[in-house]
Amino acid sequence: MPDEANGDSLSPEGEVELYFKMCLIRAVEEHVVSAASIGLVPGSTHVSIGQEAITVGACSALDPKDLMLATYRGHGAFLANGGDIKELMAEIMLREPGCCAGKGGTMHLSDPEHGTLLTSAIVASQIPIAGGVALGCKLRNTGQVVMTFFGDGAACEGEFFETMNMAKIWNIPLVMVCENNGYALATPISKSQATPDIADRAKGFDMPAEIVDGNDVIEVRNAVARAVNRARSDGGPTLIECKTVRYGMHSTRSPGYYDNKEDANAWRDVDPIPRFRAALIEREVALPAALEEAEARAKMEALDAREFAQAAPLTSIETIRANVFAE
Amino acid sequence: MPDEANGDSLSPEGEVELYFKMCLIRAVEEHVVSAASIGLVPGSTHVSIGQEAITVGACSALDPKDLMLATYRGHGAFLANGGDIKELMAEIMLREPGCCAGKGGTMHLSDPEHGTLLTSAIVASQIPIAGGVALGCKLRNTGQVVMTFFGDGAACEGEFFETMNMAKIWNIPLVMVCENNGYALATPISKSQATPDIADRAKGFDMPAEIVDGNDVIEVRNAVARAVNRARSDGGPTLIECKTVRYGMHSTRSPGYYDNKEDANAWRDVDPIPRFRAALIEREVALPAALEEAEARAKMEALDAREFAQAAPLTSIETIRANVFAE
Amino acid sequence: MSDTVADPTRTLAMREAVTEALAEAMEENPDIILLGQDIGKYGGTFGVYRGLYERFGPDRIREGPLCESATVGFGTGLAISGMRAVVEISFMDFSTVAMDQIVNQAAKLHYFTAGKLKVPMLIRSTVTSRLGLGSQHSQSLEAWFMHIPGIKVAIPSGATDALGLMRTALRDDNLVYFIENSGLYAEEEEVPTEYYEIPFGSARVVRPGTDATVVALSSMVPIAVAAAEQLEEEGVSVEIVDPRTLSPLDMDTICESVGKTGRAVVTHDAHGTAGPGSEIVARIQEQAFDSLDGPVLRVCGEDIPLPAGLSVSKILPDEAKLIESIRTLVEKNW
Amino acid sequence: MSDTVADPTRTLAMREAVTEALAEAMEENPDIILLGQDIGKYGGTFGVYRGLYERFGPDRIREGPLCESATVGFGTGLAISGMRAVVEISFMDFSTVAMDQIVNQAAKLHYFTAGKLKVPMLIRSTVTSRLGLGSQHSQSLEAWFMHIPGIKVAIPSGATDALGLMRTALRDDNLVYFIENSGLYAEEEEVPTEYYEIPFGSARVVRPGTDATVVALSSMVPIAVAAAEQLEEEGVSVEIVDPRTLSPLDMDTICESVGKTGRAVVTHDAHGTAGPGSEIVARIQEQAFDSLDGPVLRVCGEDIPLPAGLSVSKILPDEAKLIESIRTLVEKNW
Ligand SMILES: Cc1ncc(C[n+]2csc(CCOP(=O)(O)OP(=O)(O)O)c2C)c(N)n1
Ligand SMILES: Cc1ncc(C[n+]2csc(CCOP(=O)(O)OP(=O)(O)O)c2C)c(N)n1
Ligand SMILES: [Mg+2]
Ligand SMILES: [Mg+2]
Repeated sequence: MPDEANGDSLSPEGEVELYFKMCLIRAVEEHVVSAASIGLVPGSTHVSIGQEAITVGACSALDPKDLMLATYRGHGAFLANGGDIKELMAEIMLREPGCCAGKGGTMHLSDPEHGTLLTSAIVASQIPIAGGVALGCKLRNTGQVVMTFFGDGAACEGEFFETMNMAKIWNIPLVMVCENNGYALATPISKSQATPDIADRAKGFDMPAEIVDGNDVIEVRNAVARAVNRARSDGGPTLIECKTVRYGMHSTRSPGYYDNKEDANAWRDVDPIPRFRAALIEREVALPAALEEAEARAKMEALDAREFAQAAPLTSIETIRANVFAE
Repeated sequence: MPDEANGDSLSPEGEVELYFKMCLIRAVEEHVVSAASIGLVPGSTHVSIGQEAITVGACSALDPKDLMLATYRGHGAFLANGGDIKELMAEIMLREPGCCAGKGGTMHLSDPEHGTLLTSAIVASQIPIAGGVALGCKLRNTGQVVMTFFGDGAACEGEFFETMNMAKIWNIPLVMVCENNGYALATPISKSQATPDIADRAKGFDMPAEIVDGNDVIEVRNAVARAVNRARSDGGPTLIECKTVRYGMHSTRSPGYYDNKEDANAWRDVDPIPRFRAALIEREVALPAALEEAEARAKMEALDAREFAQAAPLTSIETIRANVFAE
Repeated sequence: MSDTVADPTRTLAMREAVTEALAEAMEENPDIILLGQDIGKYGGTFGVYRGLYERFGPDRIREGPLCESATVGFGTGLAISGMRAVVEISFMDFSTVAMDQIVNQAAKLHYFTAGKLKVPMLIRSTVTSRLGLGSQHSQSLEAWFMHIPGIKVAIPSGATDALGLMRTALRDDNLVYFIENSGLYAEEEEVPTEYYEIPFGSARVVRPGTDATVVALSSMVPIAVAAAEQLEEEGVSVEIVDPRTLSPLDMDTICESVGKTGRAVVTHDAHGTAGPGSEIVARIQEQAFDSLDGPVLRVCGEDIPLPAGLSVSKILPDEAKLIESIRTLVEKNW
Repeated sequence: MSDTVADPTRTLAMREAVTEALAEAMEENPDIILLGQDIGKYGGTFGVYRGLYERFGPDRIREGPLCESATVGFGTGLAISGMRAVVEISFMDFSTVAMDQIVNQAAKLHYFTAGKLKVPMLIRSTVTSRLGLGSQHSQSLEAWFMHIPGIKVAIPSGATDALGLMRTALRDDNLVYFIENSGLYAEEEEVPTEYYEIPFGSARVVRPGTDATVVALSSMVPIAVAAAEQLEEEGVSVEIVDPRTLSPLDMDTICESVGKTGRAVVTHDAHGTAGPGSEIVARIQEQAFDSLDGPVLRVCGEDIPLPAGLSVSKILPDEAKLIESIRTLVEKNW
C-alpha cells in the first residue's frame, strides 16, 4: 500500500504493472463483447471499458488481505483485485471452472481468496454488505480495509445513505468508491441527481469525501490510498467519487440512451489507457516498447483465457442443483 | 397563511387560537393516555405531548387547501390541521364514527376534507407518498403545498434521502418537517445519527434547511411559513428540523429507554404550553383569564369527545370486512 | 363464403399490446402519469414504453432516479392526489426493494382509511425467468402479491389477454400488479380489431379437452398448448385453462374444467413451494374434491435459485415434464 | 413411586426460551453479533434481549439506526466475513423494508457463489397478529419466505420448541428466519432441563388422535389443542401436528398422521390465499391422496388487511371455526 501514495511511490515496474492490468481488463472486456455477440454470453453483460483506471487504481491501493465488493459491472474490479482471468472468463461463459462454477455468470463473481467477496446485480445492495464486512473486520481487529464500488445510479438508492450513516456512527474501515460514469442505464445524472457531484452526499454525514478524475489511474490510486490509510488507522469511512465517462452503452442487452453520437463516443476522448501510456512515456517511466510488450502480453493472456473458457464444459445440472443450502 | 410570517402577523385572536389548539391536543392526549390505561386503546398508542408547538405552528402556516401527511404519532397533527376531535377520539377507541371507521386506529388517521391525507405506521413511509402528492399538485397546478411530518428515527431510513433527491430534482412543493425529539423508541440520536442535526442531511441535495426550536410555536410557524412560501412560488422543497424533547415515553406499550429519570422528565422543562402562555402574557397579547378560558374550553371539548367516543359503538364486523378493494 | 363472418382481427405482439393499451389510456385520461427509471426516450428496459415519451412528454412520462421504493411511494402519492399512476419496476426481482410501499402502503390505504383514499395505481414488472440473467434477475414472485389482500394480480400469456387486461387495469381504482414474461413479448396473436376489455377474475379456456385439465400461467401457456398437441396424438385430450388474473382468481372456470376431466395439473415458472400453484391446487381440491380421480399435480420451477445461463431452463417446467405429469395422472389408477 | 423416572423439567415461558438460547450461544460463540434497533439496554421491542446488553456489551449487542434494509445488509456482511449475525426486525411487517437484502442477497449468496460464501445469519421477527395494532403491524408473512429457496423458516409454538429450534438455528450456516408470535411469549411450558436441540424439518405430534389431523402453526397450536379437547368430549379424536419449521417441511410426519385419520385441516393466522397452508394442503393431497376421505380444509386468516383493535380476532381463526371445520370433515360423506 502506498504511504500518502502518489505516482512516485510506485517503482517503474509497479507503474507498468498498473498499465498492464488496465490493458488486461480492456482485452478481456473486448473478448466479452465479442463472445456476447456470437451468443456465448447469453442474457446481458456489462463491460467496464473506459473505467479501467478506477478499478486498477483503487485496487492497487489495497493490501492483499483487504476485501472488496463490486457490482454487476465487475469484471474489471475482479481482475484488478488479482482474480484469475481464466476463472473469470469461464464464469462469464457459464462454464464449470468459472469462479462461481458458472452459476453466477457475468454479474455474480466471487473470489474470496484474492479478497473479492462478491459482485451484486441489485443496484446498491452490496454497499451495506460491504459495511457489514468492514464492521466484522473492525470487531475482530484484523486490520483489514473493505472497499466497495458502486455507480452514480446506486447513489440514488436509500441503502447508500443508510450505509454512510452507519459507517460514520460506527467508524468502520470502509472505502466507498463511486464510479460516476454519467449514466444509470438510460438516465443521465442530470435527471437522477439533485446536484451533479455524488461526493456532496457525504456532507450530511460529516464523512470525508473526495472527487477525482476517474480516468487518471494515479490520481485514483492516491485518493484511495489516503482513504485506505484513514480506514486502517481507525479514522473511519471515506467516499471517493471518480468521474468517468461510460463506454457508449450500458450492457450488451440494453444499449442505454445518448442524445447523440458524440455523447456515445465521448469516452474515447478521455480513454484512460492511451492517457496513462502517454504519461508513462512523458515521465520517462517506461519506453514505448515496454508498454507495447505489456499490452501484447495482456492480449495474449485474455485470448488464452477466452480459449480456455470456450473449451471448458458448460455447468452441469448437478452443479446447478448444488449449494441451495450450506451443509 | 402568514406572509414572511412572524408572530406579529397574527392577530391576538389568532395567537390565542394557537394556544387553544395546543391545549386541545394536550387535553386529548391526556385522555388517550388515561383511556389506554383502562384498556380502551388496546395495543399501543403514541401521544404527542410536548410536541404540540410543532404540529400547531406548522399547520397554522398552511392554507386550508394544502395537504398534510403524518406519522403514527399523529393525533396532534390531525387536530392541528383541523380534524374533528370526536372522529379522532372515536378512531383511537376503534369505534364506528371514527375518521377511519375504527379500522385504522390510533396509528392510521385520515381526513382528506381538512387536508390530512393519512398517517402511517411504517417509519418514513409517508415521506415519499407526500412527495408524490406534491408532484400531483404541481402537475395539476393546484397551488397546493404538501407538508409531511416525520421523526428523527425516520431520518435514518433510505426513503427520506430518496425523497429529498427526487423532490429537489423535480422541484416539488414539499415541506418536510422533522420532529426531532431526541429518540427513536429506545435509541437516542447519538446512536442513530452521524451528526446531531438532521438538517445536515439536506446539504447533499442543495436543499434549503432550517433548524428551529420546536417548542416555540411562533418560531415553528414562521419557519414553516417561509418554506410554504417557497413551495407555493415554485421554489421547491424545504427541510425543517424542529428540535424538541420527547414526553418521557415512546408509547403506551413501549416505554422507550432513558438513562435516568432526569432525561425522562426533561420535556417538562421546555414544555411548549406554559412557555407560550408566558410569552402571550408578557407580550400582552392576552390576559391570563383569556388563556385560562381557552384551556378550560379545550379540556371541555376533549372530555366531550372522549365521552362521545366511549359511547359510540365498536366497529362492526361488516365494517371490518369492507373496503378491501374499491369498487 | 361461410355463413358467419369472423370478427376482424389484426396481428399484435404482446409487447405492442401493452404499449398500445398504455397509450390509449393516456390519450383518454390526462391524469395518468408514468413513473420509473429509463422510461423516457429509451422506452423502458424492455421497450414497452417506446414512443410514449414523444407523444406524452416528460411531465407524464416521468423518468426519475433509481430508487424503486420512493418511486412506488411517489406513485401512491400521485394516486391519492387524484391522478392515476403507472409505476415501472423493470424486473420483478426489484419489487423486493419496494415491498413496504407496495404491501403496507398502496395495498392497504384504501382499507385502513375506510375507503377515504383510493389508490388507482398499476405496477408493471417483467419476469425474465428464461433469459438466464442469474438469481437476482429471474424470479416470478406473483405468489407474494396474491397473498396480500388489496392487490390485484394480472399475468397475461399473450397479446389478446394483455391488451384486454391492461385496459381493465387502467380503469381499476385499486393497486394492480401487472406481470409480463419477457419470453412472450415478441409472440404475435390475432387480436380483435374491435375494442374489448377483459374483466379481472375471468379465466380463459385456451383449449378444450376431456381427459385432464392443465392450469397454466404466463409463459407456461404456450408450452402447455404444445404439450397438449403432442398428447392429442397419443389420444389424450387436454383442456388448458389460463386464469389470467391470480387475484381475483376464477375458480369457477377451473372447477368446471376439472369437473369434466377429473384430473388437473398446475404449471408455472415460479418456485413450486408456496407458489401461486399451491393456492390453485388447494382450492381445486377444496372445491372439486369429488370430481378428482387423483391428486392435483404441479409442474413448477424447482426450489433452487435461478442460475445464470440458459441452463436455467433445466430447472423450469417444460413440455416434457408437463407431458410426463399428465401421463402419470391419466395412466395411474388412484 | 413409578418405575420410570420422568426426565427433569423446569418451567419456561417462550420469551425466556428465546433469550436463553441467544445468551447461551453468545456465551459459547464469541463471533455471534446481534444487530438491530432498540436491542440494547431496552432489551428489544418485545423484551427478548433483556439482560444481553449487560452481559455482552455494546460491541456484540449492536444497537443501530432505524434502517432495516442496511441493517440486514450489515448482518450479511458480518456473516460472510466469518461472524454469525442475529438481526432483529422487530415486527414481521417491517421485513418488507428489507426484502431485497433478505431474498436476493442473504438467501442467494451461497448459491450463486457456488458455496464460496456462507451466510450464517438468523433474522428474528415477532408477529403480533392478535394485538390489534392495525394493518401495518399484524402480518404473518412466513409464506413469502417459504417460497424462496435458500431460507430456512422456523415458527415455534411454545417454549420447548423455541429453545430447541433456536439452538439449532444458531448453529446453522444458512439464513434462518425465526418467527415468534407475541401471543405465545408469556406462555409457560415444562421444558427439559437437559440440553437438547430440535432439528429443522421435524414436525411434532402435539396430541395423538384418530379421526382427523390438524396441522397448526404458531399461535394456532394452543387453540387447536383447546378445539381438540372440546371435540374429544363429543367423541371426535383429533391429532395435532405442528410442523415447527416450514422450510424444510416435514411431510412424513404430516402424511403419516393423515394416513391414519384420513382427514386434515390446516390452520394458521396468515391470510389463507397463498399462505403457508396452501403449500401444506397441496403437498398432503399430492403425497397422501389415497388416504384422504375428503378435501383438506383450511382455517386461516381471512383475506382482509388486519384492522386495528381486538376485533381483529374476528377475521382470524379460532376454536369455534376450527371445530366447525373438523366437524364438517368428519360428518360429511365425501
Ligand atoms: C434495484 C435495481 N434497480 C434497477 C436495476 C436495473 N439496472 C441495472 S444497472 C442499472 C443502472 C445503474 O447505474 P449505475 O449505478 O450508475 O452503474 P453503471 O451501470 O453506470 O455502472 C439499472 C437501472 C437493478 N439492477 N437493481
Ligand atoms: C420501518 C419501521 N421500523 C421500525 C418501526 C418501529 N417503530 C415505531 S416508532 C419507532 C421510532 C421512530 O422514531 P422517530 O422517527 O424519531 O419518531 P418518534 O417516535 O420519536 O416520534 C420505531 C422504531 C416502524 N414502525 N417502522
Ligand atoms: Mg453509472
Ligand atoms: Mg424521535
